[in-house]
Amino acid sequence: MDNEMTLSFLAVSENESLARMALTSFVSQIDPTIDELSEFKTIVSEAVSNAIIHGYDEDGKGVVTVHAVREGDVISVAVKDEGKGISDLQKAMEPLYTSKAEMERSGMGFTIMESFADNLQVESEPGVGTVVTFSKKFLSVKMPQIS
Amino acid sequence: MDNEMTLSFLAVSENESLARMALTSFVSQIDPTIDELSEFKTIVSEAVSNAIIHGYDEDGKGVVTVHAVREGDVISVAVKDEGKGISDLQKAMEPLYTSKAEMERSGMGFTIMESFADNLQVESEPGVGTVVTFSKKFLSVKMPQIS
Amino acid sequence: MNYEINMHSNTIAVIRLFGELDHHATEKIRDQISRTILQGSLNTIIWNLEKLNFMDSSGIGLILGRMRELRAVNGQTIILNPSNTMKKIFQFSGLSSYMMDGKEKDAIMHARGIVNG
Amino acid sequence: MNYEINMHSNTIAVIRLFGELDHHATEKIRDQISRTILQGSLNTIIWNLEKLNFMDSSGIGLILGRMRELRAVNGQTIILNPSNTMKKIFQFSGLSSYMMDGKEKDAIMHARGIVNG
Ligand SMILES: Nc1ncnc2c1ncn2[C@@H]1O[C@H](COP(=O)(O)OP(=O)(O)O)[C@@H](O)[C@H]1O
Ligand SMILES: Nc1ncnc2c1ncn2[C@@H]1O[C@H](COP(=O)(O)OP(=O)(O)O)[C@@H](O)[C@H]1O
Repeated sequence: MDNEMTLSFLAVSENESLARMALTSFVSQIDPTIDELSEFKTIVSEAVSNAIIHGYDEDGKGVVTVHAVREGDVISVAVKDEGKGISDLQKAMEPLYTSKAEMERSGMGFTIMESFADNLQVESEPGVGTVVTFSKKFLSVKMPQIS
Repeated sequence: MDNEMTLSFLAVSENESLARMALTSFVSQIDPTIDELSEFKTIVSEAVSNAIIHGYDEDGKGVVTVHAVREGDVISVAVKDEGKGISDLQKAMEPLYTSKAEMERSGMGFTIMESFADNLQVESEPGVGTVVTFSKKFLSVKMPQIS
Repeated sequence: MNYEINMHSNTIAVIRLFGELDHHATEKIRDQISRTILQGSLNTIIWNLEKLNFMDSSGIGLILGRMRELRAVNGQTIILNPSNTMKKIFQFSGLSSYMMDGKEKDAIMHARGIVNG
Repeated sequence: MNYEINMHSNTIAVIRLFGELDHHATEKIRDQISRTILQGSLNTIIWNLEKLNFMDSSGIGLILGRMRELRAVNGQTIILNPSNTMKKIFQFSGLSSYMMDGKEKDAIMHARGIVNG
């Protein structure tokens, strides 16, 4: 393992950008391309937003934890909440399915995560919480650059 | 308490900028002035660098933890390591004192932290580790802005 | 997150988005955008994403929501200059046919062409 | 972190720093800067910090270290265009008298003035 970080924060929507910034800085150490980085940020943003919005109903109390590991050119991330959980995971992962249509959620979060990540796993239990785990290989990796 | 975050990472120098980026994002939620933000970033950078360099000799294994809380216009931060610790704290905090002159450390870290922070406390025990705690009031605070 | 809305002859709104569009930002700007575009006799929205650095699926929700509001007037939508990653997101969401690369004035002419022709 | 070094008549080095100068960045650039400035018949270093977004006490170490290397030739140092926060850091460190605001060419003239006069 080359590097590792853990970030946790409260379930308020301002922290979506905090999570993206921290992970962007973590990934910048391997000098990704713009497209690789923006796909990676999108996955993080979807998973973190879901934890805040769906896991905790933005209650400002629940804690979201993002854990990231770098091994060579692969970054692995786990986004965890101890919120509501998902009862029907298969349905939740269908494109366009959302339980918050009134908030104009598009139901595309999981589809986007699956498309941009190399491996995506979702574990969830109602009343216990949800963990989204994924990895992404960065093809363009050079030596760690001067940040 | 309005917001809270915890970031932990390994003792490698690349993570100094990770810590600054995450804390910058956290503080940006209250729309600080450029000067307030850069003083705040400097305190964080000094404390985090010390944990990495002095606490762990940049061993890439030790874990540095940064905890931040926002209450209104005050941000409180604790930077913690479980490294070497400091035996003579009074001497360590003197301007220009450094135990790593060969690395061109200036010995100004604690002086800068004390000058820029509103309250700075250092607790340290040899063999156990060091915690630097400080707060900073942001005078310019408006309503949380759209980030 | 910032945005600008420019109206063209009361029927076309060009919305320029700046910065990062996520769920937090969407919640902040949705009502105001919605109110502005519902005031005129609008039939076209052009979303210029050239200066948008980041967008996740919240952007899809925002654009689909406004398309719904235009449906009553049989209005149209153009998504201008999305990044590569945004293009993929729009494709997954079935919005490929609304995307266009080019200048705002081309998009406006394109919109008028369709409306008039 | 990036930097540029421009030599002026072999005696004055203007070093422009870009981005964020912390301990990590300092470790990366120190040797190369040191080697470059020790090659010529240098007697002056002008650090132009105009494009430097951030600096902590590692910057003090970097500048003091190079001052030490210039001591043999009785050389001088000018710290050009530090930010407000950097000014405070230099003041705490006893480097106030080396700071200057202005253009590189003024700093170069200033340096020559002192050397010649
Ligand atoms: N962390 C989570 N906790 C609880 N429910 C979740 C979580 N993540 C996703 N879900 C459920 O899965 C559904 C689909 O998620 P997603 O595809 O991201 O779409 P959207 O966020 O637009 O609703 C959500 O509407 C929600 O019901
Ligand atoms: N986290 C820490 N763990 C162990 N020793 C420390 C720590 N922080 C500071 N020190 C000691 O205090 C001294 C002074 O620190 P500081 O004023 O920041 O200057 P510098 O980092 O330039 O040496 C250091 O040289 C080191 O001996």
